[in-house]
Amino acid sequence: MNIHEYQAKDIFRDAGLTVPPGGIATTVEEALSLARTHGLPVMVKSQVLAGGRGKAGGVKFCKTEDDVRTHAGNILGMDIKGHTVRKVLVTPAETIAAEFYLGMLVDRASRRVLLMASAEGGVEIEKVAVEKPEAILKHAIDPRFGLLDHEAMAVALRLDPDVKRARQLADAMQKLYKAFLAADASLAEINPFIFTDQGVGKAIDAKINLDDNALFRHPGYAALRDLDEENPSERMAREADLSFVKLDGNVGCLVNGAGLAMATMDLVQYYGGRPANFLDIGGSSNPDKVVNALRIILGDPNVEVILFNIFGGITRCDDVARGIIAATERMEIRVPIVVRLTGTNEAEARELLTKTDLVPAATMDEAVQKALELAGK
Amino acid sequence: MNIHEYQAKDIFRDAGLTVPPGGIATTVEEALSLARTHGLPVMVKSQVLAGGRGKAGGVKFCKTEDDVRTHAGNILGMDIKGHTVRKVLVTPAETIAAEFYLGMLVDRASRRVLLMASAEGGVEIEKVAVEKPEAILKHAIDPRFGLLDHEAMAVALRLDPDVKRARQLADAMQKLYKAFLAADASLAEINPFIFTDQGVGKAIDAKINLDDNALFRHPGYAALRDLDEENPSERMAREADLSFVKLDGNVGCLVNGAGLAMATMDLVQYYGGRPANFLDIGGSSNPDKVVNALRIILGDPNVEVILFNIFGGITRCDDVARGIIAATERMEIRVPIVVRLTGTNEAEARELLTKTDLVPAATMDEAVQKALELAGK
Amino acid sequence: MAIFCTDQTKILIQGITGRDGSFHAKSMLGYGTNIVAGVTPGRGGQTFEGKVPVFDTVKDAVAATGAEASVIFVPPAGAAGAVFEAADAGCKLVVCITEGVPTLDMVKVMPYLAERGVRLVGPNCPGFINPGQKAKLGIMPTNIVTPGPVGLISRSGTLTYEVVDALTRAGLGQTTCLGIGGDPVIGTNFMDALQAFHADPATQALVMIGEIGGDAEERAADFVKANMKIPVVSFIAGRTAPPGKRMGHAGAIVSGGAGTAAEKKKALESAGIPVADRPADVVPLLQQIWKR
Amino acid sequence: MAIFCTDQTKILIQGITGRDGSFHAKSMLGYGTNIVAGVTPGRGGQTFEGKVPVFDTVKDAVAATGAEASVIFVPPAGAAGAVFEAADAGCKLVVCITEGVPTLDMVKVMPYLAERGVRLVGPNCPGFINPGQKAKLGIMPTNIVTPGPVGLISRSGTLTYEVVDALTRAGLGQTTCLGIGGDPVIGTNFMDALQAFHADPATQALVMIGEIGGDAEERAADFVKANMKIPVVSFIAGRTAPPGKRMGHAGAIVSGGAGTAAEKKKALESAGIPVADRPADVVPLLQQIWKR
Repeated sequence: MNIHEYQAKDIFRDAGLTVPPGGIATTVEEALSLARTHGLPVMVKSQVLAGGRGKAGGVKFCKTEDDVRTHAGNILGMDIKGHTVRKVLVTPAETIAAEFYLGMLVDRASRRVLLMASAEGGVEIEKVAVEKPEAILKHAIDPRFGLLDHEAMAVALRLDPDVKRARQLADAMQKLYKAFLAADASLAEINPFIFTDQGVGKAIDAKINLDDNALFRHPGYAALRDLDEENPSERMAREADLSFVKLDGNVGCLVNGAGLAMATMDLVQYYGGRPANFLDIGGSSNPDKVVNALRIILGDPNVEVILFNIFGGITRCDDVARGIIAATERMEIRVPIVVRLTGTNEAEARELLTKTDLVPAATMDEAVQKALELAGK
Repeated sequence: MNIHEYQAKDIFRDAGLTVPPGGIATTVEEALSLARTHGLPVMVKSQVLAGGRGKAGGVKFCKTEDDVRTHAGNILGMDIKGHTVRKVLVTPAETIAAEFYLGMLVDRASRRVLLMASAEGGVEIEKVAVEKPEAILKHAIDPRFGLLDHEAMAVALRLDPDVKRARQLADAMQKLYKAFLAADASLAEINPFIFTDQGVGKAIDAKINLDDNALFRHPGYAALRDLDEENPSERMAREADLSFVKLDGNVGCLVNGAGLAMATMDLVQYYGGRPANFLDIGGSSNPDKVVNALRIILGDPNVEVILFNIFGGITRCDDVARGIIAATERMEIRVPIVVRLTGTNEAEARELLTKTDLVPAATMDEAVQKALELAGK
Repeated sequence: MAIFCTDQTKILIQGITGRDGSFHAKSMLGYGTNIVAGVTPGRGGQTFEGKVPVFDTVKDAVAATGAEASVIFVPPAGAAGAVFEAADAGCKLVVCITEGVPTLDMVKVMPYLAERGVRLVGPNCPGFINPGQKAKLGIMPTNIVTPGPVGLISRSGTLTYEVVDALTRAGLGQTTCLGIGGDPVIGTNFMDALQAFHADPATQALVMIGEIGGDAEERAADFVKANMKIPVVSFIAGRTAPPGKRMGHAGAIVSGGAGTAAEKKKALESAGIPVADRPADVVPLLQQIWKR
Repeated sequence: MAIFCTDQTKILIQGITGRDGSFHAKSMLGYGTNIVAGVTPGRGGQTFEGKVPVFDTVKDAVAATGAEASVIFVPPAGAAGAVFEAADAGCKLVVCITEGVPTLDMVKVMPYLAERGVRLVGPNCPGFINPGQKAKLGIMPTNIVTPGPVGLISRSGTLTYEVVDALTRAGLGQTTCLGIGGDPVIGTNFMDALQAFHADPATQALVMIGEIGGDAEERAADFVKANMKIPVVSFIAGRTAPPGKRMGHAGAIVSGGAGTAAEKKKALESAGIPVADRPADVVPLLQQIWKR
């Protein structure tokens, strides 16, 4: 789950990081009031779950109240990569003497939390990673001992040889790690971590992605979810406990297993079609789950055909077939459905399908081809 | 630093342990008001930094408001092992279906935090340790991994084979460890941890000793110090950064080094005297520190002689002598002072002392013997 | 032979009385897997399916039965704890089937396993099956496998079954079919599995089913190129996955332009590993390059 | 010879530019100790006393000078961090002089040292001095020691000097005088030190200065009885200490009736180790039982 900058900053504050104050405005008037509270100049920063906000014009420096009026007015309602800006963070503008990138993520290779740090702060780190990878320092943290003082300091001294600043950087890294663990994050970034003209270190931007698998340990985080930011079909899928990603094609896919679901999408494309979605319905043959999945997919007006691709595995295919039939009987379906069922009791399952409008198929390839024919491709 | 039960309970609550509510009363009226708030029956518990409060009559069950009046009245002002009761905790009385001891301390031998647990809850654990040591289960916690689920559960199942209760016990152990670490404790105990008739586990008593060396990390804990509980001379010593323990003899001792200070006390006793205190003035020859030390010792009317025992070591004895002389010149001293100084520039130091009223001595034994003579023993 | 275990390996099941655990324990027993014990706290002393003794703790189970490997079917909140327990009790192989385990729990468990020389498979994986040993440690369907010389590694579940089924239908039996799981932090990764297969003389050909995200396939390609002489073919799922979106598996995500199917295909092919365009092409590709 | 180090051991000092560090570094240098480097972050490139190069990190110092041991003089809040750093940089011997280190910091550091085979002396200790090697790692006064055959272990500082001084005055020189420190959790305890002296052929007699609290002396007594043939005498401070009060050292406390001087005396005497009533009796006692 991704959260907004202002929410991430709260988590950083709890871990002891120095973060400038600020408030959230949903109207120009609120933004003005916050600017007065915190004192000009301020930054007005769009709060949307998308990167590149600055480049899109969603982050503005405001010297005067007129600036706040103009920029907050422009930013609220703005579209950034398909996300509508509904709120802005108004926060005092800081003088910037130096800026750094500090980040952490779970590293697959070392199976540890990886500290990443760079003196190339304030720019897109992905760009740095590609163009100047040696500018990113990395340290894999031993979970048994945490990020030790000297480890953080060794990285910090390479970022900035000034000891006073290095100590602040090292301290920020350790607190970032603390925040990372406390939040069960999968990614946490400060970009940039700045020093003011007075030499005070601050996190003036914040990004945290949370581990969905760990949300059960953080009941409070449910409130951080911005429902406005979610695609309605993706929200329905999340609430129905289905893995779903909306795409822009016309072939709705219901598959058991994430790998097989991706392979199914790939096969649709292989045969010249375009998948409407990724959807993993899991191992269950529960008609309710199938109904939910169908509802989500049929909510997309582009969908012209539905393709079930089920590898029975341990669950029996006739059970799955019965689940699908029950589900389709409980709702109006406006498009043809192709069903591919393989595994235990596959013949019985096909027998069941013959009594319905559902179009049976024996293999993935056959199923995809039939679906594309029915989609009028 | 030792803290009160009610303060320890707050730390336990922060770590997620289930602790009954309650409030602190310093008068009978306040106790009555708290009893009404929480609902009868309640326990009225003396809050003093001493063990054996129950045995001393400092913990009472109150069924009626009259009980609260009587018991709070008796307990407030009561003396428990030299501590005057100035406040009581008023907390709902719980039904007790079973009680356990859960404790943690830093174990010298394993150099780890040691979990101790016993089904013999609600009684003095020191007594259990002597009389029935096999009734105390122990587990040294690996600091790299913490108290793991299965480790806590293995201990818990030996305390109580009922899985539901064992899970609560294991959970309490893990939270106790969390509290121990969070507080930088040297000892943390729940005695007893109970199950109510409804099977709910609760920590109904709480004890935490804090590591003095770690107090600098916990600025908030300064507020937990109960100045009423401190002997005035011990408080002065703490504020002057001196290690001091009040004793009941007449020979005031000022020694550099804790081991030598103990050995000096022992030698006073060896020669038939009684030390008035333990005091380690550390390695410094700073007159201010000596003045503070003298002031603390002279605050004790029993003191009839003062004995300096200084092994010069690296600091020069003449420097130390000058410090002592400067200190004694800055204040009125009503008793004779014997000074033993050994180490570098020992002769120069003795030379300096001859110009004063201070009585020089060459060895520990000589110094103690002279002091005892002067004390009129 | 095969990798990780034989028909002699004594296996226990943590969470054997749970909904998933009992279902799959029956299937594993039915296949002939050498299950010697089950563990469910509070159920110690019971017997599962009339033959498998149940214990309160893994330690008790190991002491009583000499179990060497554990398969874990406990809910996500307790999964890492179950891995710790199995490792502490002396199991040298732990297969964690549980889906939805917090990633940092796995980060924490890894050095504990390393210190004790314990191999973990998973979490969030179908486990593995060694048809020649009648050993199934996990949830793979038994009816699609058959003994033979082909090893299979996959980050996926049902997609694996699809390919295994095709292998079996083509008369190509398997030494071990292994699903390593789709989470970002897993005990046995592509490379670890490759090394195990490399050390197994019975495995004469290898199928690797990869997917988008991470660089496990790229590193596997390097290893194959440098070390392996047997034929290896591959399939990568997720060509059509949009960047930045998690495709079911927590690990299946293209981020910052890295971990794409195209990159992986390129790396594999440049290591001499043909990559099938469709799952159905995997077996023909293997047959094509395999000079038996 | 002696224990823990020789005149060849290359030593660095963490916190060499601090108030205490610089003072004691000068004393150590003056004694002839083989100090090859100092460490203070931000002072890299400077030179201490015109001859010892200073580095920003221990890693840099070890890389440049081959230092093998470190003596730590940094404030309590950074002391454990300094031990971690020294161990990580490859120092196999670390002496931490710092007083007032939080106990749990030391609990955390211990397994890190164990994994790397690092010996820690201290914290909150005077360190040790090997007169025959002109090696001083700590703060012991050099004018009271002299080379010879007696080993000395103590939990104390100045009380140790008292006894060492008496030994020297009696013509009994020392192999190593070691103060292990008075904290509850220390790197080298009585037993560890005993084992080191036991392995040192040059040490022909041993003095142990104990104090109240814990059971280190009792366990030491068992070890001496079981293993050592050289004469051993002891003194225990704190006979008059009231129970439940911490006597300066965090570890010097009689609690729950355990750790008393009387108990320790009994354990030592029953292991054949005479216990002196006064510090001044230690040397005569030793002379009495030592058949040279």
